[in-house]
This record gives sequence, structure tokens and C-alpha cells, in this order.
Amino acid sequence: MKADMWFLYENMFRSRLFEAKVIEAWKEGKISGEMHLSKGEEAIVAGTVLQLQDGDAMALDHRGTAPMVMRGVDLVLLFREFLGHPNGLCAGKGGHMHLFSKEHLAASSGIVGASGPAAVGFALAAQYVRPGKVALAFFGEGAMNQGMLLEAMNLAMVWKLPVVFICKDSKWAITTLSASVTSGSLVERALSFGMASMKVDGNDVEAVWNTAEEAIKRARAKQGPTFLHATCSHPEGHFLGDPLLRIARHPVKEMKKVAGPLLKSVTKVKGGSVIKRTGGLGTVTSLIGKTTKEQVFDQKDPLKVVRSKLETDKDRLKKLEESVNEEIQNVVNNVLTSSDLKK
Amino acid sequence: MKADMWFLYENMFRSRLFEAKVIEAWKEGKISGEMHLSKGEEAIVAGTVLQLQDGDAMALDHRGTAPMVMRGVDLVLLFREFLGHPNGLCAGKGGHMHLFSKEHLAASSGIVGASGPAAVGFALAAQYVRPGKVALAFFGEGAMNQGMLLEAMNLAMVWKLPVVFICKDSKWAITTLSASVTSGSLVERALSFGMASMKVDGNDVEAVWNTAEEAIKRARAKQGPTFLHATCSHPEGHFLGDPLLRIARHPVKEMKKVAGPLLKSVTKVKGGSVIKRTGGLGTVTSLIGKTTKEQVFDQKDPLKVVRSKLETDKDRLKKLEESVNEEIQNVVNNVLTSSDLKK
Amino acid sequence: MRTMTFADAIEDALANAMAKDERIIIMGEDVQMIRVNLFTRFGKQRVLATPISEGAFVSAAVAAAMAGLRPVVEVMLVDFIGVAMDAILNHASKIEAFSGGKWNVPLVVRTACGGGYGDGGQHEQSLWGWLSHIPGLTVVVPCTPADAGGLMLSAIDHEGPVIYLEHKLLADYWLDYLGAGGRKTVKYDVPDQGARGLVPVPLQPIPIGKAITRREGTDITMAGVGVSVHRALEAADTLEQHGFSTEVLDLRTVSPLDSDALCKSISKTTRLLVVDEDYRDFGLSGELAARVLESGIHFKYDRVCTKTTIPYCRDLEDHTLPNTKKIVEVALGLLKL
Amino acid sequence: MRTMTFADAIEDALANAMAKDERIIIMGEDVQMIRVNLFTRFGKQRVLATPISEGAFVSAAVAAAMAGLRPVVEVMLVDFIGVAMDAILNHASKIEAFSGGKWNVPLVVRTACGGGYGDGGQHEQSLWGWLSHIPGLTVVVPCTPADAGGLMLSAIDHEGPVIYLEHKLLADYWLDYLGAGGRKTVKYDVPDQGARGLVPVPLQPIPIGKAITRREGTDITMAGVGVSVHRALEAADTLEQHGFSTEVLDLRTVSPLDSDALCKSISKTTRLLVVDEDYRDFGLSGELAARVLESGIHFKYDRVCTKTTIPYCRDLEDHTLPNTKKIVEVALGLLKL
Ligand SMILES: Cc1ncc(C[n+]2csc(CCOP(=O)(O)OP(=O)(O)O)c2C)c(N)n1
Ligand SMILES: Cc1ncc(C[n+]2csc(CCOP(=O)(O)OP(=O)(O)O)c2C)c(N)n1
Ligand SMILES: [Mg+2]
Ligand SMILES: [Mg+2]
Repeated sequence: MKADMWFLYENMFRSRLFEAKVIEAWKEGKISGEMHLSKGEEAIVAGTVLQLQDGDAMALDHRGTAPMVMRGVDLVLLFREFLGHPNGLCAGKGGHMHLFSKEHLAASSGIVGASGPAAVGFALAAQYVRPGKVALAFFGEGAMNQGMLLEAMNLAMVWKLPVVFICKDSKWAITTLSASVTSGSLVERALSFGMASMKVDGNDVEAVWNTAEEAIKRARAKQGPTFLHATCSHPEGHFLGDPLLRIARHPVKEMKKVAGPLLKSVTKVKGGSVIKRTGGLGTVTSLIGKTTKEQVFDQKDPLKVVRSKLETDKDRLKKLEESVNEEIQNVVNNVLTSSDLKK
Repeated sequence: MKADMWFLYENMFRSRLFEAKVIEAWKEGKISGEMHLSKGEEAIVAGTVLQLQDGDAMALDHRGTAPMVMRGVDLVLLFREFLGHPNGLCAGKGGHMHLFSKEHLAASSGIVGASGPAAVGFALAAQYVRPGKVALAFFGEGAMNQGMLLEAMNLAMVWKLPVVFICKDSKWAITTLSASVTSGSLVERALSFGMASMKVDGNDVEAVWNTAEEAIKRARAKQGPTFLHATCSHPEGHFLGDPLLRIARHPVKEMKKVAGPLLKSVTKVKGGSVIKRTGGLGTVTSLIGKTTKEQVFDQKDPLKVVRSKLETDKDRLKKLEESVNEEIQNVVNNVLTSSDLKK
Repeated sequence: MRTMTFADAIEDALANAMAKDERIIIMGEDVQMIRVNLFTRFGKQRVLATPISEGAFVSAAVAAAMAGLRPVVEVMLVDFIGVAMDAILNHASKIEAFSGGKWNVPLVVRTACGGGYGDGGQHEQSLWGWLSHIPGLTVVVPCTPADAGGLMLSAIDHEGPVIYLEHKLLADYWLDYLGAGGRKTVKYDVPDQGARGLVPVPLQPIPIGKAITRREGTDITMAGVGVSVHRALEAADTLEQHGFSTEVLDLRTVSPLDSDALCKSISKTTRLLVVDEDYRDFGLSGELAARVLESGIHFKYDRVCTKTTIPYCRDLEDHTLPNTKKIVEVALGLLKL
Repeated sequence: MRTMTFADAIEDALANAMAKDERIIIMGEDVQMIRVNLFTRFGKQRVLATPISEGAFVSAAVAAAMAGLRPVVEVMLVDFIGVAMDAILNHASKIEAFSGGKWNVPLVVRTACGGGYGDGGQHEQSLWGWLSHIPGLTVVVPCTPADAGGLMLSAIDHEGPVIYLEHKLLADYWLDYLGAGGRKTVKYDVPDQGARGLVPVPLQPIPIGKAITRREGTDITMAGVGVSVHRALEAADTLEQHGFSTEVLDLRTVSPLDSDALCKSISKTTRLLVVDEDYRDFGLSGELAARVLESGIHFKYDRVCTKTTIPYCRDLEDHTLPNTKKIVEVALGLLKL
């Protein structure tokens, strides 16, 4: 099926707007703990999740918001969950890192790599009780070094399971440039299990859609799993309040805090040689520069990419955006003004 | 260095004879629990372990006997350990599955796959405190599906560590034909981490020696790890008393025990369709046939392979074998007659 | 009633349950051989062979349970659960809580445990107390054929994750497989009443969370699970010769614990001796102490447990695991207080 | 003496130790950033960044410790130890025993633990009681800056494997990192005495296995580790207003446990209230009960612990973790017995 760009954009836009409200709520202190956004991954999510049918399953990582939004989970329930509300999606007990919807067969995990075997389990169950249904596994490139994910790929191949393994390659795992701790190529890792593997520009929703369509078709047709490698970036850094981004955004204020102990440390008497020490300092400075540059400034925004293709019909675009805006505002109003909030 | 076939054969023969005594002791009930032999792996062990120097390390799996014997561990200590003797190698506390010699930097594990990360740790330490020294990891093809072993390969590559990963491919993991639960090729798995990888006939000690020599040389020269895939077989089955071999060796007596419940089960009223059920029975019968055929009857004996090359000097061969025979007999006598045995 | 082995009773329970409910599947390493009868009867779709990838396949079983199957996943020995612990600690046990009670995990993790046959400390652990520390798990440890079958039925029926621990000294095939290997030259101290016994026809489910009094007594209560129950029963015979009357409580389920039965017994005997093959510290023996204290009963307490890594050497092993002699000694000490 | 944060004291200990002993290396995910000062000072050879492969790198650290290094391996949060559990359960803890005492594993596993900042049940576990069940491990949990530094020194010096648990609510950088994220709009209940305090110059090692009395009292003993010690101290203030005198015992080391100090205190107060952020069942609270019972002391007992998976919702979380109000309530109940 040819990708319906309007449909895709609408969903991506909805997710982005929803997350804008999440950011607000987080800043206001209404959301506790870590908050990892899907922002930057919307094309990957839209291009895959929007192809799912009833009975298909999703195994999610710590960036579960967009998949939940696009899969059609009730946004009021979802937003309530972020606020820890007793009437939230998970009664406030899961929170943003542990979103679960049995109805949508959608399960998250805060454990890096766990979505791989989870999708295998979903796909295995599908073979018995929901033949023809598939399972998606979402994870980052950092997760590709987690043993259980590699084991899961082997399992999926051995059992010829309808899984699509979707690697959202942001290049970074928190503050670590994944290339520096990962050997070989990720696509070859998947290929070495004999798995069909494809690379795609994760900022281009149409490309993702087309690639995923093929993968999902193979899965439904009992032709086994596929590995989908899609590039992306995280413009908000690893999570909200990412300290590296704080430094980059407010260099004077934040660097002062870091620079103190850092420089003190470099000039201490014992320890590595001066070269090693300044080497370390250099690495740190360049890491901060690199993260912020790659994650914040160099990124292609997947929403802009698709929006630019729709600008031929500015009216429709405006109407679409206004309507989604209103929808999200209603969700937020509903949740924030709801009398049962303090329950 | 060209392989010294006499030296290799002597060591293989010593290990084989030592294990013959282990088999005897096991049959007499002097060894408890599971007893996995190295028998059938002697060429792989000789071709690798005999190249080690002081300060090199070995991470072993559940078949640690031959590596310990060939590394020069005191055979009296070793045999005592098998008997659970308080003056054994590990004071009788480790036993045959948990052989440890700090002096030789040799450590075993009964956990499948654990030798991979252990070798990585040994090699890492070598870089700081024993530069130029290497670590060998021994494991079976079944272990190649254990996540931590795959993780270990990535680690070894990322840190460019002097590890040789030695996969002793016996085709079988207990009663499971590994090919039936393993997707892709093992060599490609290693290659996908960017690792140098080589295949060798594990029954041909000379071939193993030459391949390993190259791998070890690379490791010492800081050129990183190598994956060595060597085929072999286990003529005693998975462990002493292997039930499948018992059936094969005493078909009438043992099959009766199995056939009863089996046939009963097949003819039960509920359960899968008749086709599925007889399919199951067929699989079982053919598995038993296959295991025993491959493990017992089709095997090339690595000792015979090398011995045949030495038969040009029958006298020397005879002298060598007699002397090793005597050595082992002395070890056994020493241990079994020792007055402190019952301590 | 008929006489069955411990192992056959489990198999019977599985066969009956599988025949009734197509959603029950078995998965694990070597299960097509180890469960050859079930494999032959139900085929490779219902008895799934896995690679040596406990981390992934136990995790996958959790998700499969969430998505409509009722898997019985086998971890060959409980020691090997180390590589699969994330699936237990962070997923199986937590998903019901995380989902606000809306999504459950009807999973059985079947695994062999226990020592006494000289396989060493990486293959003979018990770990039931350890696993029970994690909220959200049910942990059962049968010690007779009737319980082995009955608890398997209940485990399969249970709507949450159950760890089903099968003691190798009671399961003849495991003991032959890992210990005897067809030899007649080794002898292990197998409790007869555990390895073979009367089983109702048809098998009856044993309720989860209910202890059973294996022997009534008035002077001291011994509590435990698995082989330790049989050791306690033996010790009780000896104590009788010393003129003491011992109650033996088989907890059957470690988590949730039957505190009522425990406290009832202790309020009668006022002495608790925990006999536990699992490690002593921070485990079952301490929890039993806490439960009785919480109920406000005054009582004397001691314990005979495994204190260290289990050594390979058979003599040392017998000294390390709770043995009848030691139980009697400690019990006599406690009875004199 | 000087005033330092909890986190700085740990860093100081590490920096001093690393400067003296080249065999000490740090490895773990993101350590080049999280330990930026140490990285800058000691370079990438001593502060090693790892992939997200806890299973392999913790196992590798065990072997590296066996082969001459003294690694401090970081598992970012103790919850993630699930995927590395085999290295802990079957290797680090057992190698000295298996080798007949001939080979030891001088390893520190440093990991952040504890809740109270709304990150949910897969990121806020404590697990010290759980880890302590395994024979062969040493488990320490500091609750002041001086102890944080001092126990790190001792952990590094120790010849066996030590799990060093760093409570996130006391470590300002973790709390900012995972909880506040630079915001001023959230507030977490940080015990001031834990997050910042006087530290000797130079840092003094704190002996492993020694508890410390944080407050002397005569009516009731509260025992625990980590943040729970501070909650107990707060509760003690309230109880004082009710006319009760509370002794607060900071165990500092969970395994090996300082039974002597515990029993000494209980023989004085005759009342033990365990305050434990780790799960209640089959853990620290039960073990303390057993230890006191074993010593033959008559005493009253209760416990305030975490009973379930920790919920995300801050309100629910505060009700789930031991809080001062609940401690006071339960203590009053115990004092009335
Ligand atoms: C087993 C485990 N180890 C470490 C962590 C901490 N952690 C959370 S997210 C993350 C980075 C993941 O990187 P990647 O897979 O690339 O996903 P991204 O955050 O870039 O989307 C890490 C290390 C974890 N949650 N689980
Ligand atoms: C983690 C773990 N899972 C399962 C086992 C049980 N087990 C012992 S040996 C073995 C088969 C190993 O096969 P392979 O690696 O090919 O070695 P081989 O025995 O053929 O030499 C298994 C499954 C174990 N010891 N550890
Ligand atoms: Mg990433
Ligand atoms: Mg094999």
C-alpha cells in the first residue's frame, strides 16, 4: 500500500505535540524521574506502527510514547499515566518508562535490550493464537550489544517468527558514542543470523514505510523476521534535562560547575601522565561538543522532512495542524482540570 | 614454529590415558556427579594449549581435563581433585567441572558460555600486568547462542584484546543437534564483529597448531582477537553414562525402558493428531540413531590421525607410549594408594 | 490412589493439562528428549527445543504468557537462572504491578534444584528463598509425588508467574542423568517417601500457599521444603527415641508463605527449627523467624541450613547440606533450652 | 575534617586509591562522563567505557580481578544487575570456594540503588538483602559521606568481591541526573545528613562488617542501612516527643552482618524494629530476626520495609518505601507491647 503522507504526518505531528505537553508538564515538576522522549524518532515509529492491525504486538524500550500515541492508545489515559494518576493507563504504577496496554498488546521495558526477546514471545504466541499477526521490537543501537537481544534474533530465525526488529540508530547511548564500543556493523550482525536486513533513513517516513511494509508482509507470510536499521537523532538529548545539553545550551553557567573539578583534577599531582590527562580533558570537551552538535544542531527533523512534501496544500496542512492541536489541548485540559486528579 | 608431532602426540596420548583412568574411577563410583570428558577434543587442545607461555591464561568450559593436563598441571593434584580429595588441586571443593589453577591462570566454569567473558577479563588484565600474554577461551558450538559469549566477542574487538576464541564444534549440545537451534553460520557471527575468523579440522592437530599459531601471534602482537572454529566429536557422548549412548550400546535392554512409556504415550487418546505423534516418535528414534552414529561410529579419532603419521618410527612410538603409560599408572597408584586419601 | 514416581507425577500433570488446554506449551533446552513422552504425544509445536539462550527464551516465555499462551519454560538447573535473571527480576514479577493490575503473566518456570549427588556448587543450589525475595513471584517446592503433580497442576492454573522447583534427589531421571549415569557403583541418600509414593487418581491440584503437617508433635516444630522435609522426618524418628515429640511442617509453597500454619504449630510447640537446603543467610530461615515474631509468639529458634558454596567432595557436601545427624544435634540443643 | 558531599567522598576515595595502586581500574557504561574527573586524571586506560553488555563486562571484571587487576566495575543501577547475575551468583562469589581457597576475586561492583524520586520499580530497587543471600559476597551500603568514602576504601582493599551500593537519594549527581534533571520544580526528600557531611582528612577506611550506633537509646532499636537509617533517625525524634528513647543502628555492611552489635543493642532495648527499603520478605529484615533469636534474647519485633514492586506515582511511592510516619506508627505499636 502506498504511504498516505497526510496520515503519516498527522500521526507524527500528534506525537510531537503530545510530547510538547509532556515536556511542559515535566518542566513544571509534574512528571518525576527520567523522561526519555520519542522526539526525533517519529518517522521510524509512524512508518512501522501505523501499518499494524488488531492483534499485532509491540515491544517497546524506554521511548514508548510515540508508539503508544500512534497505536491509538487513549491519550487521556496516557497523559494521566505520565502524571502518576490512579486512573492512568497503568493506574499510575508504571509511569513513562513502563507503559503497558494489554488491549494493544503493547509492552515497554526500561531494561535495554529486553524488547528483543519480548517481541519474540509475542510473535511466538501469535503463531498459536493469532496466526498472521506480527510483533515489532523497538530498540536503540546501544541495545545491540545486549546479549539477550542477539539471542532473540537467533530465536526468531530458528522459529521463523513474525518479528520486525527495528533498530533506531541515534549513534548515542546516553553519553557514549556507540561506535566507540561496538565492533563491526549492526546490519552484518543481523545478517550473520541469516536474517533479512535492511537499512533506511529514519528521518524519511516514506522510506521507512516502504521498507517496513516489506518486512511486515514477509512476517505475515511466515517468511520469518527482518532487521530494520533506521538512523535518527534525539534533539532533546538522552532525556529531559540531559546534563550535556544543559552545558551546551548554557555554556557559561553550566561549564563553570564542571570545569572546576575537571581542571582541578587535571592539575593534581598523582595520576596518569600529563599527556594522558589532557587527553582525557580533550575527549570530554570534544564529547560534549560532538553530542550537542550531532544531537541538537545537525539533526534533520523528520517532521520537517514530511511536512515540506505537503506544503503544496497549505490549507489542508493548516487545518490538520489546528485540529490536532485542539485535540491535544483537550486531552491536557481534560487531564489537568479533572477533579479526580488528586485522587 | 613447525609443529612437533611427537610432542603433540605425547600430550594428546597423556590426556587420553589420564581420562581412561578417570573413566575407570568414574565407573567404580569414585567420581560423583557429571563427568564430561575432553576425549575427542585432544587435537584442538594440543594444537592451542601447547603453544602457551608462562603468564598466558585459559578460560575453560565443562571439559577442562585435557587443557589442564596439557598445560602441565600436576596430574596427582588433578586426579585427587576428581576424587574429591582434600589435597586435590582445589582441596576437593571444585571437582571436575570447576578446575582452577591460579599458577597456570586456568579457570573453568560449568556455566555454558562463561569462558568467553572470562577470557576477555584475563586478556584485559594481561594488557596491564603481563603485556604480550594471551588468553584462550574454550567453548562448544552450543555456547555460541549464549548472549554473554557474543557480548564478549564484541568487547574483545572493541578493546583489541589478545583473546583466541576456540569453538569446539561437536555438532551436539547434550541431546540437541545445534544446527536445529542455531541460525546462520558461526564463523559469520564472529566475522560480523569484525573479528578475524578461521575454520579448521579439529581432528587434525597439525592443522589446529598452524591456525592457532597465527591467531596467537596476532594476539601477542596486539592485533586483536581471533575466532577459531574447529570440528570435533565426543565418542563418549555428552558425559559418562550418556543415556542416549546407553540405549545405542545396549539397545535391547535400554530401549525396553524407553519404548514402554513412549509407545504408551503415542497411543494415548488425547493430544496431537496421529501424524504429529508418530512424527514425534520418528524424531526421537532418528535422534538417538543420529547421535550415536555421529558421536560414536562416524568419528575420526584425532589420536589415530596423528599416530598414523608417526608410525614410520614404531620403536620411538612404542617407547613414548610405554613411558606415558607408566607415568599415568604412577599417578594413579600414587593417588589411590596414598594413605591420606580418606582424610 | 496409585503408586508413582515423583517425576512421573509431574509428567502426568503436564500431560493432563496439555491435553485439556492447547495454550500450554513447554519450552527449554533438550526438552524433546528430556520430556520425550510429552514430545511424542504433543509434537514439536507444543514441546519446543531452544538454543542455550536462557536470557532470551525465558524473557520470550514471559511475553508469550502475556500474549495468550501458558508456557512452562524449563531452565535446566536453577543455577543457570543467573543468565535469565532479568526476565524474572524485572519482567515476570513486575508486569502485573506495572500495568496497574491489568496484565498478568501466567507462566511456569520449571527448574531442577538441590544437591546431594556430588555435582558441585554451580549445579546444586536451591535458591527458593532467594527467588522468593522478589515480590510478584510464586515459588513452590514439592517433596512428594502427590505434591509434585498437584502443585504442577496449580502452577499451570495460576494467573501469575510461578517458579516450580523440582528437587533432583527426588526426581529419579535427573539423579540418574546427572549423578548415577547408569552406574550401580554410586549411592545417593534418596528419601524413599519423596521419590515414589501414592498419588490420587486423577491427580488433585494442591493449593498454592498451603503448608501441610507431615508429622504431628508437641515439643518442637521443624519447618522446611523439599528434601529437607524428609531429613526432618528422619530426625524426628531419632528424637522420638530421645523422648521428644516433633512436628514436621512441609511449607510446600515458599512464596506466599503459609504463616498461619507456621504460627499455629509454633504456638503449640514453642520451638522452631528451620531445616533448609537453601543458603542460610537472608533467606527462608530468617523469614520464618520474622513471621513467628510478628505474630507475637514467644519461641526458641534455631536453624540447620547450607552456609557456604556447596563443595564437590561428597563427604564435605554431606556436611554442608542439612543432614539428619546435624538436625538431631541442633534440635536436642534447642529442646534443652 | 571537612565538609563533603556523599558523591565527592566516593570520588575522593577512588582517586586516592587509584593514585596509589595502578591495578585499580574503573569500567562501566558512560564512566568517562559520569566519572569525568577520574577519567580526566587517570585517562582512558584506567577509566574504561563499556558497551551495554553487563553480562560480559561484569564477568570479565571477575576474571580481570583473578588475573591481577583490582577492578571497580560499575553497573549503573542495581536493577540492571539482572542481566549480569550469572557473574555474581556463579562466579565472583564462588571462585574462592571452588579453588579451595587458593584463588580470590578482589573486585568491587559499584552500583546505584534506592528510590524516592519517581523512576519506577525497574530503576529503584535496593536488593542488598537479596545479594547478601549468596555466600561469598560482601555487601556494603553507606549512608553518610564519611562512610561512603571509607567503605569504598575498604571495598577496594578487600581481597574478595564486594558489592558497593550507593543510594541515589544521597548521591546528588545521580539524583539530579535521574530525578531532577536540572529542574527546580521537583523536590525529593533527601536526608541532609546523608548527602553532605564531615569527612576526615585524609579519608579513613571504615571496617567492613562493623555497624555503628547513630543514636543511643533504651526503649527500642531501629536497624537498617542507607536512607532508612535517616528515616529512622527522624522517627526517633518524633518518638522522643512521645517520651520514648530510640537507638538507631546503622549496619553499614549487610553481609557480613554485625550480629554482635545488633544483639548488644537488642539485649538493652528488647525491641527491634527493622527499617528496610529493600523488599520485606526473605531478606535483611528476616535475617536480623533470626540473628537475635539465635542469640537467645527475648525481644519484640516488627519491620517497616518495601512490600511490593515500587510504583511510579510519587504519592504511592512514598507510601511504599519506609517513611517516617509509618516508622513512628509501627514503633509506637511495638512500644506498647
Ligand atoms: C540493562 C540496562 N543497562 C543500562 C541501562 C541504562 N540505560 C538506559 S537507556 C541507555 C542507553 C540506550 O541506548 P540506545 O539503545 O542507543 O537507546 P537510545 O537511548 O539512544 O534511544 C542506557 C545505558 C538500562 N536501562 N538497562
Ligand atoms: C547457562 C547454562 N545452560 C545450560 C547448561 C547445561 N549444559 C551443560 S553442557 C551443555 C551443552 C553445551 O554444548 P556445547 O557448548 O556444544 O558443548 P559440548 O558439551 O558439546 O562440548 C548444556 C546445555 C549449563 N551448564 N549452563
Ligand atoms: Mg541510541
Ligand atoms: Mg557441542
